[in-house]
Amino acid sequence: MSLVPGLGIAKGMALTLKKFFEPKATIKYPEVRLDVPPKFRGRLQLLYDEYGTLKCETCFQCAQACPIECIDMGGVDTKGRYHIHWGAPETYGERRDESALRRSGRPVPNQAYEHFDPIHPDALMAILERFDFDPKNMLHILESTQAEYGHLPVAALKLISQKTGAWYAMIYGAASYYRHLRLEPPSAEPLAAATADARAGRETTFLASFDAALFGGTAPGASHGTAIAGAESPGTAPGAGPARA
Amino acid sequence: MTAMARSFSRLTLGGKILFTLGPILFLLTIGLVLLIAIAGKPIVDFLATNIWLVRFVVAATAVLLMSVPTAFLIIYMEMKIIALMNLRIGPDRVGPFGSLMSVIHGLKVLAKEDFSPTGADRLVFTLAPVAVFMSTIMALLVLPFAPGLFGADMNIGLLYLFAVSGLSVVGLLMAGWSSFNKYSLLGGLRSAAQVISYEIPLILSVVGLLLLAGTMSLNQIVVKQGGWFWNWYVFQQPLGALIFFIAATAEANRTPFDLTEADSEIVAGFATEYSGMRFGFFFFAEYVNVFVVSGLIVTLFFGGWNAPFPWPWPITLNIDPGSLGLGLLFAILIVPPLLILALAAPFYLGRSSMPWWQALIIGFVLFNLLVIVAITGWAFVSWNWVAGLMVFLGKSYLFVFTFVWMRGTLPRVRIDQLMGFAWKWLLPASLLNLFVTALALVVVNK
Amino acid sequence: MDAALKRRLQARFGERLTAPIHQRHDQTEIRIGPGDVPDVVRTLHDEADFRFIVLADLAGVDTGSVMQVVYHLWSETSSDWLRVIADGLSREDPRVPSVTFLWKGAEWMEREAYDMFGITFEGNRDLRRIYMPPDYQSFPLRKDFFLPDDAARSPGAGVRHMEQSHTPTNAKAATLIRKTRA
Amino acid sequence: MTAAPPHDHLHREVPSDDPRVQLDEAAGTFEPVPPYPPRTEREAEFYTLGDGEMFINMGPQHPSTHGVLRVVLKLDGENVVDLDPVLGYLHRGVEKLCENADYHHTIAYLDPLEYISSLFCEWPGVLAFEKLLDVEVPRRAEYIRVLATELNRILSHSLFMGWMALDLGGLTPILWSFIERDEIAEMLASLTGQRLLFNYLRIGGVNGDLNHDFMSRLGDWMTRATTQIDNNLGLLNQNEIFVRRMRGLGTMDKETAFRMAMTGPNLRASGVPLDFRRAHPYSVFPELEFDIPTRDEGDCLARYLVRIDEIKQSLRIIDQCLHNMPDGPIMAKLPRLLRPRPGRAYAAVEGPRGQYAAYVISDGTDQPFRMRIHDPSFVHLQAVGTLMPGHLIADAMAVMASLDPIMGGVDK
Repeated sequence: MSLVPGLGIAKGMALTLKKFFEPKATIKYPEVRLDVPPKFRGRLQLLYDEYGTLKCETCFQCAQACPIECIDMGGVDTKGRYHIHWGAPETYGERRDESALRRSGRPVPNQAYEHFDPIHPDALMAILERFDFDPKNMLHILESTQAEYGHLPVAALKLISQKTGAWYAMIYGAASYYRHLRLEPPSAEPLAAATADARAGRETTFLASFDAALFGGTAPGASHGTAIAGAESPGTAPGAGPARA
Repeated sequence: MTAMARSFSRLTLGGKILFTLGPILFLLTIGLVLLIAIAGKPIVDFLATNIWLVRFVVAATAVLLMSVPTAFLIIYMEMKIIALMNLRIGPDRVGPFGSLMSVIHGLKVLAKEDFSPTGADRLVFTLAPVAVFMSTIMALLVLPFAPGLFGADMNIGLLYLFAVSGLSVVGLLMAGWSSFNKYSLLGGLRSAAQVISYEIPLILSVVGLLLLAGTMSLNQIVVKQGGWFWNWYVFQQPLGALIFFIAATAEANRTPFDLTEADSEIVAGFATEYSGMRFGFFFFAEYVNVFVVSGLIVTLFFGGWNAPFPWPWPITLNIDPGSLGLGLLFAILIVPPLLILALAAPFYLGRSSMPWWQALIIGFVLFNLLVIVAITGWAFVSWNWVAGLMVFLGKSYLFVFTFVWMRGTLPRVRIDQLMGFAWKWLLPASLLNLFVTALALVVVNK
Repeated sequence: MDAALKRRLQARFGERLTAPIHQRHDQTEIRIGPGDVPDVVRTLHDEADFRFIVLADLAGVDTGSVMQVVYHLWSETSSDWLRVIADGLSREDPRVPSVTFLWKGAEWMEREAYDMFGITFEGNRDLRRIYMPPDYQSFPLRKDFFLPDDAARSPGAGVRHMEQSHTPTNAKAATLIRKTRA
Repeated sequence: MTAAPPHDHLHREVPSDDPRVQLDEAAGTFEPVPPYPPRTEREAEFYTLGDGEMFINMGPQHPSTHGVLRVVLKLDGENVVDLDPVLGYLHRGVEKLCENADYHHTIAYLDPLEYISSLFCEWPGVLAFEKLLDVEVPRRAEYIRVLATELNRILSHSLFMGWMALDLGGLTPILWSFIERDEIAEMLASLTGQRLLFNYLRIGGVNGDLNHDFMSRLGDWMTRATTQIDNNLGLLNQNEIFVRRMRGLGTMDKETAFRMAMTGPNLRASGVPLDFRRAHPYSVFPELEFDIPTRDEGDCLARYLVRIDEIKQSLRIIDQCLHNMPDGPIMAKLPRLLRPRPGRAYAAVEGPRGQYAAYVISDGTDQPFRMRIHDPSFVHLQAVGTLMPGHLIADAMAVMASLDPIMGGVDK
């Protein structure tokens, strides 16, 4: 409070008059909309793929993860089967791994929370330039990348996502779907053991014979870069693939 | 009777209005014709001899009609200016820059249920808004808007004005008491205490001015401030003007003295239980009151309808349309279309995408604007009451802006601080002002 | 962990502790009988080598077999939170002396514990329900509380809400309101 | 327990037997007196009117009760003689809900307790779980936590400035502080994904690393925050009306503050430099430099100014966090299924209103056996019972606003 009575009031009046002429902070909502932040968690929505079918696999993981039980699903899945995965919520991670194992034959590391190592991007940039930064050539890009780095580092996937404009999730999905693509260096022993455990007996032999029948051993391996043998014998050293040539 | 009521209830809304108003209008017309036929001459004679009566009726009607647009304008100003000071945009949807928002508010208020709470004293509850509104309107009646443009030039105009504006507290008290709500009661009692306390410094601060002016007629006070702006009484009575401004703020229940409707303390004060048009009356009365107070400050201290300086080059327009003869008719017929075409042409030629009719509409609007400007300018120059009205309104709305600006800035004072300020500071200061003025007059006159 | 605090507590309240002093992370835990609460807490609050002047928290606990009242205290003299557990309150009629004589601010926390657990704090002069409706009959945070049954034992219809009248003259009207609502 | 007071002054004759008329009468004759006999001495004493006194019911819908608080005031004219706050209009039973959720899910329930300082509601819970589990939180995660919560503290305090002015009748400051708040909310939204209920802290770390969007917004804001806040505060801090109303209002001395179990800025305004960031350090606060602003007056103005000073200290802390931010992981390695050993843990953090604390009992299962949430708003609100009497209604509202209670936290 100042010594001169009324000075504080006068200062305040001057301040409001100054603000009177300043630009306004209002956002006229229906016409102008703010960008939602990339991490925004908004209203839940089921997505459709390009054929118009629901992408939801009815895995019920969302329903179990929802702490306030606003997601509640029941009934049939997209293939018309009554399918329910109901269990304790903490089995979420286990079942996710199980699902990944079922789909690709090996556990998929969860890298969402983990720190990842940087890579030297020059080689990757060269690969991307070769494929014209086109997300349609994603499989080729991934294969070349794996040939270059020995596996698919997370940093490389992120860079590919950034440069091609494809979503990280799609690239990750592609990388985890194809069995000849590796997300971790093939020298990792526990992984190898887990893979060997998972692809036990019948499946392994069936897949091996299937591959042999399909590709005839050589032709696709040469054109696609890394050898399928890399996936079948994961103990081999990185960079041993013939794709450098 | 029942059958009539039933068939009436089956009518549409338009039918109901027609069936109610039609016979009444018909009877009124017949009565009027009969009245003129039988007693036309004496009535006209009576009115001719008592022209003040006609003048009064016309003035009262004009003031009533004026009050609602004034309230709309001030409500819009309040919404918009406070919004801009808050770094908001404020109303911007209805009308240009949202200027019709307050009209929509008025319509909304009309459409709301006219509700009176159980336990309320219905008669007093209904009459309270009327009392408040009437006191405001009656105050508006004596304000000199322009030379010759006032409801009544009373020689006790100022006294009348204070008396009448003090009446509003009766209405507020009625509202507070009859609502059967403790918040309303607190609000009503607060307003009674506040308005009555601030009447005293309000009147005492003007007494010095009255000594200088020697009259209580508002018209005469304004006339005495004519000429250059240093003749305004604010330069002879600065302390009086300041006290008057503060006391008038309290009298009009404006921030920082808006204790009667302090929403963070007593919800809405006396108006808590009001809704619909009864609340609308309070609302209108409040904002018309702001205009009255601003007009009063302008009238008393800021020269009323006098411009700040006398216009040095008097213009006299000698337009005699009759001298054109038949040419006048041609001018009226030919000039507007040509002007419209001339105004529309640049738009049509300048923008290839614009269809001709749009260009014509633009030309028409521009032409109308031109004509309005021309007529206003002509009226401004030829009739001094137009100029006076504009000056008066301009000054008044400057003060309205100040009131709104204060509302946007200041917090509210407490009730004991309010009373203490009135009795401990404003009253002695106004007495001091009176004493000094009287002393100065005595010295100067000797 | 503040070993000195443990020694001091042991020396001062040795025979009153119903369990050995337990320390983990930055917390020291002592257990006393409910009757000892005023004395112990006053000592902890007043004596120069304790000076636990800040009441950080007061909570009721239902372990399933007994009731407890847990006080968390803070002092400048120690780097630990001191947890005083008044242990062994019977579940039928849990009673413990109030600490409002030291901390008037404990009043609402005790009201909350009463509301949620039914623990009676003797000496609290305003011990009534604070969150639940006044005629609520069960205690929601007890371990034997079963939602549909126990909530139904406290009929909302018995509460005359604030919109309804309370005067006997209006009893008929109140009944009418209840009927129209139902 | 005493017998019910007769309430004779409240009786009204009902003129008609028509139930509709009686309904009307019942609707019109409401007095805020409970319909049942008084349960305690205090209640009986309060609901007995003295000479010339009356009850006035304020809330749960009232413009200035900061939510759904209902206060029954006993008035003598405009002077508040006594008051009885009635809580429970927003009671959600969070403690009970937490007992039926697993440890990860509990965080989402803690979030909406105090909806303008959500991170501070999450933090004690997360800290207590980490103590139960003996988790070592990565340093980068700790720094991110401090950074985000200090932003939240500024958000909360700047809203307090606006509310304080609004309860004193000033229309403008609330909107200016909402502009300030909105910038921080957007910033935190880009960090956490939400604007209001962040749900950001996780057991053993945080949910998501600092990102480019957040950092650019923060950097942009930090360059002008000090001047902007000072500028906005210039409206009221020197205003004679404001200062005269706040000074000497609702004075609370040191002893009373301790007796009322106050913490946080309300305690520091009474001259006690007790800040749990220093007094009982957690996270990385021992490494950070900041002062603890205190005032000796203990009145509303002191409580207002202490919060202003805290904003400046928070800006300092954010600056240091940005400079010292280490590299590394943001989550500790934890199993997905958390089953802590049976035990008890208590954790408290210093929030914008005082001590936010959580007391967790684990019985070895994956759900907390008992989750006690201590909220400063709840404790501070009961101080109105000692601070309000003797003041006018207008001041009573100002006193309540100066304690800064949030009803979501009061009613849990």
